[in-house]
Amino acid sequence: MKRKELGEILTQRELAPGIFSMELKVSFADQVRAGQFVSLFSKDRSRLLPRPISVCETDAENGTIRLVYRTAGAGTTEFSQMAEGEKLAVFGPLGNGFPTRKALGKKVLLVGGGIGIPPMVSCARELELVGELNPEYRTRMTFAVGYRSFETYLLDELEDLAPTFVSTDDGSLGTKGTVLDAIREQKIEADLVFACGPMPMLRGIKEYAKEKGIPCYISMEERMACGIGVCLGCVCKTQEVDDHSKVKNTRICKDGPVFDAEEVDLS
Amino acid sequence: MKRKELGEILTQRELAPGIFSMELKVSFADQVRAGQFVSLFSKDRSRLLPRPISVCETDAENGTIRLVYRTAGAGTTEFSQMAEGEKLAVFGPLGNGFPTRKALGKKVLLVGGGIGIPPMVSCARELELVGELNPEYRTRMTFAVGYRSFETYLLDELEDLAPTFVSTDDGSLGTKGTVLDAIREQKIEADLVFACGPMPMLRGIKEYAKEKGIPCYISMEERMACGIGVCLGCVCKTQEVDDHSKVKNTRICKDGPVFDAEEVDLS
Amino acid sequence: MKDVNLKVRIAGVDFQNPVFTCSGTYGMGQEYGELIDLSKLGAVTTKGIADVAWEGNPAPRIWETPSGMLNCIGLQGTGVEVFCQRDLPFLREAGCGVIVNVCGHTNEEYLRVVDRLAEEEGIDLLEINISCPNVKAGGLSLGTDPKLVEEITKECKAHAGQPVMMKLTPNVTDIKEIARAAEAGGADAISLINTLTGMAIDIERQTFRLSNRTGGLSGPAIRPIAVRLVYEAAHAVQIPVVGMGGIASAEDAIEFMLAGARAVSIGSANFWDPQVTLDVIDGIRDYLVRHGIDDVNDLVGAVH
Amino acid sequence: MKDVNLKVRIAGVDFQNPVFTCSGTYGMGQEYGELIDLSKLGAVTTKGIADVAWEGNPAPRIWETPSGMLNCIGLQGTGVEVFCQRDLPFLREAGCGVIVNVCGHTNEEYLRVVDRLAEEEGIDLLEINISCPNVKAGGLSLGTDPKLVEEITKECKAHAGQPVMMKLTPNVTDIKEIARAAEAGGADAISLINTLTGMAIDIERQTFRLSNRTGGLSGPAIRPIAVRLVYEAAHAVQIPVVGMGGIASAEDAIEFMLAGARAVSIGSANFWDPQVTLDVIDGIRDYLVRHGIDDVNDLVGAVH
Ligand SMILES: Cc1cc2nc3c(=O)[nH]c(=O)nc-3n(C[C@H](O)[C@H](O)[C@H](O)COP(=O)(O)OP(=O)(O)OC[C@H]3O[C@@H](n4cnc5c(N)ncnc54)[C@H](O)[C@@H]3O)c2cc1C
Ligand SMILES: Cc1cc2nc3c(=O)[nH]c(=O)nc-3n(C[C@H](O)[C@H](O)[C@H](O)COP(=O)(O)OP(=O)(O)OC[C@H]3O[C@@H](n4cnc5c(N)ncnc54)[C@H](O)[C@@H]3O)c2cc1C
Ligand SMILES: Cc1cc2nc3c(=O)[nH]c(=O)nc-3n(C[C@H](O)[C@H](O)[C@H](O)COP(=O)(O)O)c2cc1C
Ligand SMILES: Cc1cc2nc3c(=O)[nH]c(=O)nc-3n(C[C@H](O)[C@H](O)[C@H](O)COP(=O)(O)O)c2cc1C
Ligand code: FES
Ligand code: FES
Repeated sequence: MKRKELGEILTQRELAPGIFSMELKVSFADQVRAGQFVSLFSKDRSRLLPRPISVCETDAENGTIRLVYRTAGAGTTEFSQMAEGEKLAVFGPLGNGFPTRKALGKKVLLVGGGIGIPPMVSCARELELVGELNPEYRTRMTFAVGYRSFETYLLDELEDLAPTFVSTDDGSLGTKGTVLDAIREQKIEADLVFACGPMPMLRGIKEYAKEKGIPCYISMEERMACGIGVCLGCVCKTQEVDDHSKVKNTRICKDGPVFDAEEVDLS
Repeated sequence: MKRKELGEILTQRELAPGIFSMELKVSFADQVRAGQFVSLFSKDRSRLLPRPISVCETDAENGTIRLVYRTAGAGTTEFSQMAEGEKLAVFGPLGNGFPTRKALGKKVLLVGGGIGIPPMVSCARELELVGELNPEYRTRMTFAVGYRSFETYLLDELEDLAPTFVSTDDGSLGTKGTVLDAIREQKIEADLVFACGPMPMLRGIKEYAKEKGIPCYISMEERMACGIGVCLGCVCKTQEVDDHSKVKNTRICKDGPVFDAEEVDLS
Repeated sequence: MKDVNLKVRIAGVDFQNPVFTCSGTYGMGQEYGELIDLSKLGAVTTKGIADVAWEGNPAPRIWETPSGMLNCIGLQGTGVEVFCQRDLPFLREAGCGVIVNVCGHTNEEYLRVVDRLAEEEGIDLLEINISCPNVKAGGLSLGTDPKLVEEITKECKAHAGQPVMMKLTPNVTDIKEIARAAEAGGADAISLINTLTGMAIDIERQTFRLSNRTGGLSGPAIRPIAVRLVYEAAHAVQIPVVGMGGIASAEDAIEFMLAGARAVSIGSANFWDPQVTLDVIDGIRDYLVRHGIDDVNDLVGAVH
Repeated sequence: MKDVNLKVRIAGVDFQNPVFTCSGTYGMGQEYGELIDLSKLGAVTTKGIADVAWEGNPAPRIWETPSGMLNCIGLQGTGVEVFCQRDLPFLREAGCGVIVNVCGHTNEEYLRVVDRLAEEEGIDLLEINISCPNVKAGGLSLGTDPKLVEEITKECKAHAGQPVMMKLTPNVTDIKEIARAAEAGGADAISLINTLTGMAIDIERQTFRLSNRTGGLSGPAIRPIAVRLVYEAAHAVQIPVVGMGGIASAEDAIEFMLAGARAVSIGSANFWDPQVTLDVIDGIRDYLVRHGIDDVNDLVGAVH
């Protein structure tokens, strides 16, 4: 069940300049699926709206989730200054998550751009876990991840999980350019793509998957108020009339954040 | 000079339930006079107005001030939860302070009610200091202080400074009743009164001083916005037309908080 | 300890307590029903219902402001038919009062919705939104003109199968005049405030923060304005007033009741505190007990 | 790095930069002059000046609200004569622009002040406050009626020895209409917003928080409303607009300029940050440099 509660900060550290990793003790850790997110809330009563952050890893046994986030503004900066042992208001798990079942036994390309990388970790861990429990469902994974520069984060962990191709905007590591340049350069083969990152990247990946004729699931972002589908604040355009809304708008927080790329209008 | 700055919390401790003592390192400690106050500001950006707090003690040499305050609402509760080493926005010194010069060489009665007690400490220390430097100016001080119950604060320090008569609302210590009951009961003699406390107490003291034909200076409270006399938010009624305002209203933050009881209208 | 009465009567309808939810902040109840026990609420107010499906505005639709938020949802919705068939049955069973919020671009559109709802059981009140600042054709102009307000109220009353509550916009010079117009038109109750029209600009990209340029401001930031308007409106009319705007605690709710509201609605605060409605109900009860007041109705307009 | 131009011209008057202080939040300049170098400001706006001394409302006059504050000072002041003799000489020497805010209960009272000020040197602009919500006899009604606004503007213009800026109230249905009325009356500029009328109730003591029941809401809470009104007003008239309402940072000030303000005024934010005006000036300069804009005037109305 979704819950809003005070989670305890177990660890907090800076992975790269302005990129933080935080582990939180929460009651709902065992219910989080890959690609789902939580809302974090500021202590400051002038900042009332949620800060949605994807779950990067889940430890169901210990009841913890890990979040990796960029200090983008006042809210995330506040979180980054909180110490271990402090409590943070967290609401989750929210959203639908990646349809990892569709990847079982296949070759899957996991694409992350910048602060879109963290949910790809949870995706890979979930796929790996299923594969370990049932070898016939083992997935062959490849990561393609794009950073701004050589100041990477989570890269060791990705490389431990699967072959990883890197691009950087400034060419200081891996392919110079976008993650799409890396994918094309490396001619990565896949039956299926899961992706999270900035809109131009998602557009490129959607295009690429279409070219290759493979399914592609992407995680979307929009400003949120409720996080659970009541306010209709976080919509994106859809190709067809949405079942909930009966118009060509769908709720990212509730019906997403992950969508079949073909179903949403990225223009 | 008045300054708004970040003061460092050097010590913070609870003296009695809900009554805290905090020492702050500030640049302006050597300029604070007895009866002046500082404004403290919340970190929370939804609470923007100042919290005026009287200075209870000053250590000019070490550049510190001591504040003793009650957790009355969200702002003071926030301050009470701050730890040593943290920084707190503080603006001061503000207001006029007690006219301690008028007490030199005389018998002075220092009256404090509840959270009006702290400024009487700074008053006594200032008078004592002058007396030490110049014995002819030695002041004979007596304290009369009222608490709710036996859960007192600052009492040891008062008793170290001068003879102290106590009243409590519930009679659990000293005279049962108000500080005025204690004064009448003890037949305290004085040439001059300095007082700070709740309005009914101030009214009683004003009346008492009038009866005795002695001067009486009282410290007033009102909600504040600027703390420096520009907004005209914190006025009290005066008997005569005020020089600044040209009406029968005077600014507590700038022309006070200490007034000759005869000049202000306490009705 | 003797129990206190929390029941309030509005437009002839009894509500088990005076704590409702605001239109547009609670969907059709279902999602919050997964988080709290809806049967404890005074009432749920639905998202605005139009005659047909409305697209709403493009994203971005939300922006955070100091102690508040802007929205320009633009009344996205499925239309009244889907509402009656899909959403209303859930609400009917929810165990709380049901208030259906009605919107339209023209008087005819409002009346089509009101007519269709008249066929349905289990609706306690209609709340007619003449104030949404987000739809150019309707909303703002209608709710700011006393003559138009009186007219639409009359027409809704003539068609309605349920009592009618007119929801007023705060973006007016004189709320008393508008409240009186609603009363003159035969409204059974009024509710206020809807959002205040606001704007925010992204100075780095030099664009508006919201797709629609302007949006409706809600949340604690607007509470002092809402309390004033509720006070003024409640003193201008005899019909009951439902107060809203920035309520986030029992203290806030009591403030509105003391100013003259017979009941209150909680909107944006649900977003950061899904339990807030239940806490407000408990807090009101505690307050009454603490103050030795045995009927919540005694609070209504007690400060004047 | 080439220096950027911060100079703005309003009603034929040059100000060294577009950062002013709001009336009623800066006294007559003296007290903040002990804290900052006033000669760096675009202008100081005085507290409202009436023809004779005004008492104002009793205490309590202040209440804190979420990200804002209510006040009901009620225009306490010494009257124009004491101002001219005691306070104006200080401002004349302060090295910044001088805007004198004028208030009154009746047109005659306004004109008496305007007449007296016409005799004085060193006043750059008159700001006519037709909007103060705290004084029952004047304020609200005058500033909310376009006909009265046009009339008082005309009269002030006929008497004034300095350019005239009309200060508008936000408590109206249509700010465009009011702005156009001021322009039609011959105003050289308009400024907005004054405070929004609000109320707060002490639920424990069951009394109003302010002696006057209602007070004016200011501070960051109202900023989104102020930006919207400045945008609407700036698009309705040709004369320059001075924007204010909740500005507390350079980002906020730039937001108002992009929305159409030629200059901005900072009010309540001085109370918690005496340095804010200087920081805003520096922040605007930094922004211009960072964005490669060499004239602050290029920001005015750039987002539309
Ligand atoms: C489903 C989802 C998952 C996300 N996962 C991550 C993650 O794992 N790591 C991470 O670093 N970031 C993630 N983000 C982005 C993150 O929510 C924003 O960076 C964060 O809200 C910024 O808050 P702030 O107060 O620091 O910034 P400010 O810019 O001060 O925020 C102002 C307002 O805008 C909203 N906002 C700003 N940026 C975004 C954004 N990109 N998306 C939605 N709302 C925004 C804030 O929530 C707030 O209401 C995710 C966003 C979504 C929608
Ligand atoms: C000159 C002066 C000296 C003071 N000295 C002390 C002192 O030494 N120790 C101490 O404990 N208290 C003192 N007070 C009272 C203290 O300022 C308030 O208790 C405090 O502001 C409460 O803030 P809050 O956020 O905790 O309460 P809240 O009630 O949440 O405050 C809400 C608003 O009301 C204002 N407010 C509430 N109570 C008062 C009050 N009594 N006076 C002025 N403003 C108030 C707050 O500043 C704030 O703006 C003094 C007040 C004045 C005017
Ligand atoms: C996201 C959102 C959507 C809203 N949609 C509607 C609506 O459909 N109909 C309506 O009458 N009011 C709507 N409102 C206004 C609220 O019902 C309420 O009047 C306003 O938000 C003030 O209350 P609050 O401050 O508690 O949110 C909406 C408000 C928000 C924040
Ligand atoms: C304490 C106080 C006193 C004010 N007095 C006046 C006044 O005398 N004349 C006037 O035109 N506006 C007055 N105002 C309104 C301000 O000038 C300004 O328009 C308003 O506060 C919005 O700006 P802010 O949010 O930056 O404070 C006053 C505001 C405050 C807070
Ligand atoms: S954030 Fe409210 S519907 Fe998505
Ligand atoms: S608080 Fe502003 S004049 Fe005293």
